[in-house]
Amino acid sequence: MTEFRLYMAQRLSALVMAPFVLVHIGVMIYAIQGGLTAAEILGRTQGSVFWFAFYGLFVVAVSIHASIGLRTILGEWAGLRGGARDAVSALIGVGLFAMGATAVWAVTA
Amino acid sequence: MPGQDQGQDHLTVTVMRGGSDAPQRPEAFQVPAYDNQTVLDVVSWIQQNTDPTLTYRFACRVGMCGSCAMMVNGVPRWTCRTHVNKVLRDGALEVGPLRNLPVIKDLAADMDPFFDKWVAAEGRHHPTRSRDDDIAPIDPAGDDRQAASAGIECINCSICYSACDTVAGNPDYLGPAALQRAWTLFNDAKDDSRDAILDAVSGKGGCHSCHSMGSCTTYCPNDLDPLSAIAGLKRATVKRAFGGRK
Amino acid sequence: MRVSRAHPLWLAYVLHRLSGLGLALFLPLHFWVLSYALNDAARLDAFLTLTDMPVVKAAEFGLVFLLAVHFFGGLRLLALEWLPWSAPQKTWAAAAVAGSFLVSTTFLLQAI
Amino acid sequence: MFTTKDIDRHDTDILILGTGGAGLFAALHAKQTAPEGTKVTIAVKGLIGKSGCTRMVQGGYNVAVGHGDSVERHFMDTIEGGKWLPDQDMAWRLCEQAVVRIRELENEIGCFFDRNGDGTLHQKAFAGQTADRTVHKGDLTGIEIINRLMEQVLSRDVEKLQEHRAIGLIPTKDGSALAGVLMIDMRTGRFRLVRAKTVLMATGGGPTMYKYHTPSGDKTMDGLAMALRAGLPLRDMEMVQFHPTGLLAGDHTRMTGTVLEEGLRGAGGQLVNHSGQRFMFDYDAKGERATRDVVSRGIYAEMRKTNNPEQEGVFISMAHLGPDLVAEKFKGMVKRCADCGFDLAGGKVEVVPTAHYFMGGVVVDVDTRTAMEGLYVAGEDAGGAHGSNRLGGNGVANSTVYGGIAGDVMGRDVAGFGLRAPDEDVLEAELARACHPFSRTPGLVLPLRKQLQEAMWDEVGVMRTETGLKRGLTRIATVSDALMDVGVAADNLAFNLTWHDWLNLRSLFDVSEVITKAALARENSRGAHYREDFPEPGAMEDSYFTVARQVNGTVEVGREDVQFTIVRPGETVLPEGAPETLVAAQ
Ligand SMILES: Cc1cc2nc3c(=O)[nH]c(=O)nc-3n(C[C@H](O)[C@H](O)[C@H](O)COP(=O)(O)OP(=O)(O)OC[C@H]3O[C@@H](n4cnc5c(N)ncnc54)[C@H](O)[C@@H]3O)c2cc1C
Ligand code: HEM
Ligand code: SF4
Ligand code: F3S
Ligand code: FES
Repeated sequence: MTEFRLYMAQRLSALVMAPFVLVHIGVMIYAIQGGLTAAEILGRTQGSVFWFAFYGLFVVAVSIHASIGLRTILGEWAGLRGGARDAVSALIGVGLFAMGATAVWAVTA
Repeated sequence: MPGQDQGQDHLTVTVMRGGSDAPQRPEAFQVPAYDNQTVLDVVSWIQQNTDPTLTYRFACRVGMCGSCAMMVNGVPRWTCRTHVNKVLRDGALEVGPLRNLPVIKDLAADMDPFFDKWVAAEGRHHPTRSRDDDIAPIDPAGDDRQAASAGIECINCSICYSACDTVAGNPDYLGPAALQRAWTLFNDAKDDSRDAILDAVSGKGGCHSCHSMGSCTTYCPNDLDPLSAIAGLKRATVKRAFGGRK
Repeated sequence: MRVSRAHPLWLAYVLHRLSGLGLALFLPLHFWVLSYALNDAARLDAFLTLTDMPVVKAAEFGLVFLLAVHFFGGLRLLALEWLPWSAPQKTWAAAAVAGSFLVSTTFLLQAI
Repeated sequence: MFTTKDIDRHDTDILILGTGGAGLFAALHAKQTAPEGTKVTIAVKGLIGKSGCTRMVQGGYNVAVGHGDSVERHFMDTIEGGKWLPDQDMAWRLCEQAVVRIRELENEIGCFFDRNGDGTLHQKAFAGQTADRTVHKGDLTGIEIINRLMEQVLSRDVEKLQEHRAIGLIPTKDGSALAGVLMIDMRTGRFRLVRAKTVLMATGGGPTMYKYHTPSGDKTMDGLAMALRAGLPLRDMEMVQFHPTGLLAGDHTRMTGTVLEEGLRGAGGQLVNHSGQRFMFDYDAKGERATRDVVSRGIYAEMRKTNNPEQEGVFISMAHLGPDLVAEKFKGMVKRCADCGFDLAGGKVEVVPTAHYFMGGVVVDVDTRTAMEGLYVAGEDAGGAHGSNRLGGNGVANSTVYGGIAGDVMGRDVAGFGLRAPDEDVLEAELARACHPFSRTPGLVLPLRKQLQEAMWDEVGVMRTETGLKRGLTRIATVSDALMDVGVAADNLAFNLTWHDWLNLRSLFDVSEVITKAALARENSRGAHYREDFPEPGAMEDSYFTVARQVNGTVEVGREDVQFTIVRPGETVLPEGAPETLVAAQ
């Protein structure tokens, strides 16, 4: 992956997340007002194609976005270079995606 | 010792000594204070009067050559045009070699990496005409020319390069001055190699590594704005990726 | 030698980076909590009741704060890089921080 | 302590000393004309392109392109400005080639010079010009020229020896040709002999032996001192150009002597003495707008009248033009003064004439060749093109034109030469010379430099007399002897500036003596050289120039007649009926 592609991927995934973040914050505020229970959350989300797609895309975008971001930080602040850095950040991306996917499955399936 | 006459005000100056073979260590000097005194004068005074082995670099002494830049109280500055009063903290000065470059000795940094990157960013004119042709008529007020002219007065002092934490963390990063030069050329109607320029700044350590932290623009002694120039390059590469042409 | 570089754009950069890092560290935790629902809704419930505790509230406030800071900082960056304006960037940095404070305080007020 | 065995040896094909306009252009042209595979090396006392004076050019570059101007007119202005002393063939070549060079700078090197609204080059007229001729980039023309040249050179296959100081020209045993150049690698303090088939000396002169001077700190006449020792003839050595308005800020600051730009006077800036009186009209009908030499003498005379040790200079005052207007029109200059604590826009700034440019130099032909095979000289190191006075804007034209020519000529000549064996005796002598201070007790070099600068300013400065010049010779000799007793500690020679200060001063002493002797030899007043005891210029028809040479360790100055190869005094090469001047009356 060239630096430019990574750059584009990070910016585009950020753009994708922008509306999600707003909605997500909104939902959280709304939910917290009434105090959250598992049933409330799950009741709203389970079986909903909309929320599945919503959080699913969110997870895809965030895994891409965060792994690229961490790759930069690993390079600049942890002095990691070359293949090692790419491998670690790819792993982080995959890990985030796996955990995220499980979570989305849990709340929407 | 001459200059250290009684009763005169003195500055306490801490200078970083050492270099490639000797570890860096601070050394303190007392230097007489004068009305019109630049940081370069202070450093020169030490070498000329107290410690003949102190190494520093200067040439023009009027802010044109960009040879005299050093860290002054933690900030990179052109020392020939920095009045001591402007930077003095509690009567004290701390002077060191430019950050982010190898130190040759004491206050003299090795500027080669800075210039190697200038070249790597395609920071040179790619001609469309020759000495046998007339000089191209160019509207000085045109948008392209304005954009090119904005960064043209860079004196390659490396202050921005020293100020930038991305340079500090990423040895491949071309740095603000080289990228600004590339942007200037990209906007120059006379330049032949716009694609080559974008290629050169899209690789490892290219413009996409910049985090817009703006220390370059904040500390450039000539009030240039590499931050915006680099943003311009990012925009141009994105445009190109979407099939846009300049 | 100590380097001094505290100026608005640099602070905005550090803030953006630290918030991004914070979010990235929090995210796995968040996912893990949600996955609880898969096998035991009650366990999730038990955890969620903790949100009434001040410590957890504070942590949550912090997270939303991070998200807001990072979100506005990110938008600021995208605007700065992709829109051809340039001059009043400092105002942008300031506005981003202000905006994030606004959002997170609303959240805090709502939550109480 | 050092023997010739301690010298690192290094070979190349084409060696260039200095990276001003002359050196950088030579490198580019040598790469263009030399046979494939020729090795080109540049050695410079500072960093490539960052040292020297070409970078400091403010006003601009003289070239006859447009506004009805012609090479003939540029040439006539140059000859008349130089008071008929220039070598006419050199001056002609300068004016003619400048036209090509400016197109090369714009089209191939990538400079951008200021344009008019319609896109054509903007040109203005410096004092002494009869056409709007000076091409410029704001008032930072030199930065644009040198940065563009520098990046072209950096991106080519040229060997770089930065912070390498040339200290001696080493000829072959029979002395007829140059074998190589002895240098100090300043960063390590080691000696290095670089042999080359052809060598360009472009170290840029630089009259920094005066109390007030404008050139960059790395310029200390090393080139001319080396040429002198190598027995080469030097011409016009009495011709030191003073800029009338150098900043006066005390002798503890390096700012003192730096130029306050010409344009300030052009725009209506006033020179006032300590009683607040304007005085330039007492000396010339054009007042502050007279040429550099006239204004410099006016200021000097006024300073002498005041004779107040507390208040040495005079003042330049701009405030009457409106501080806001001044701040806007002279932004760079006002900022520079403000950085140093002076208010140029609203207050007044103390100024003094300051040594600016050296017209004298090595005798060369129009192809930059010298009397020594393999050695070429261009730029401020070469004499002849300007005669007794250099027009503003002709300096950078000269260095870029002749630098390029040198590159072309060396590129062609190099094929016919081989590497030559150096005269080891000369090598040993040069080495010993550079090591001399290690054998003495370490002391301060600076006070001696100040003494030399005082002596040159007092006795060999803006106005000269026989008694003064003779006194000057004695003063120079006394301090020069004193320098030989001041040592430098040899325990750490890596980047040892104090050693280089010592060597700088050595060069300055040697050339100061030549300047003084040449000034004694010229018994009339022309251009930059003014003898109070011989105030008349003498008949133009009988113009002579001085030629100085070191013979058996002593400097001898002779006179040679100017050859009017193109035009005779009283005549012109302009077509009949051509107007006196094309510059609209100010
Ligand atoms: C403040 C100022 C303003 C000027 N403005 C104008 C103007 O507006 N128009 C104009 O036409 N002219 C102007 N001039 C004059 C002009 O700059 C010079 O005439 C011209 O640039 C000289 O070019 P050069 O290449 O010969 O020397 P320089 O550009 O001075 O270069 C000399 C080089 O030689 C190197 N060097 C010196 N000694 C050694 C050594 N021992 N070993 C190795 N390298 C050495 C130096 O480091 C430097 O790189 C100005 C000069 C000054 C000082
Ligand atoms: C919609 C919301 C978001 C936007 C607009 C956004 C935007 C950005 C941008 C533009 C960058 C690049 C910064 C740079 O290169 O200097 C970035 C970096 C980063 N982001 Fe985000 N981001 C968002 C959400 C997130 C989330 C949810 C996370 C956490 C998981 C995150 C983690 C990171 C990290 C770790 C970095 C690297 C920081 C750095 O390089 O300094 N981002 N973000
Ligand atoms: S952009 Fe400014 S700080 Fe950077 S090298 Fe150029 S002049 Fe110096
Ligand atoms: S300081 Fe560095 S990160 Fe970019 S905006 Fe300037 S180059
Ligand atoms: S000495 Fe040239 S910029 Fe300071």
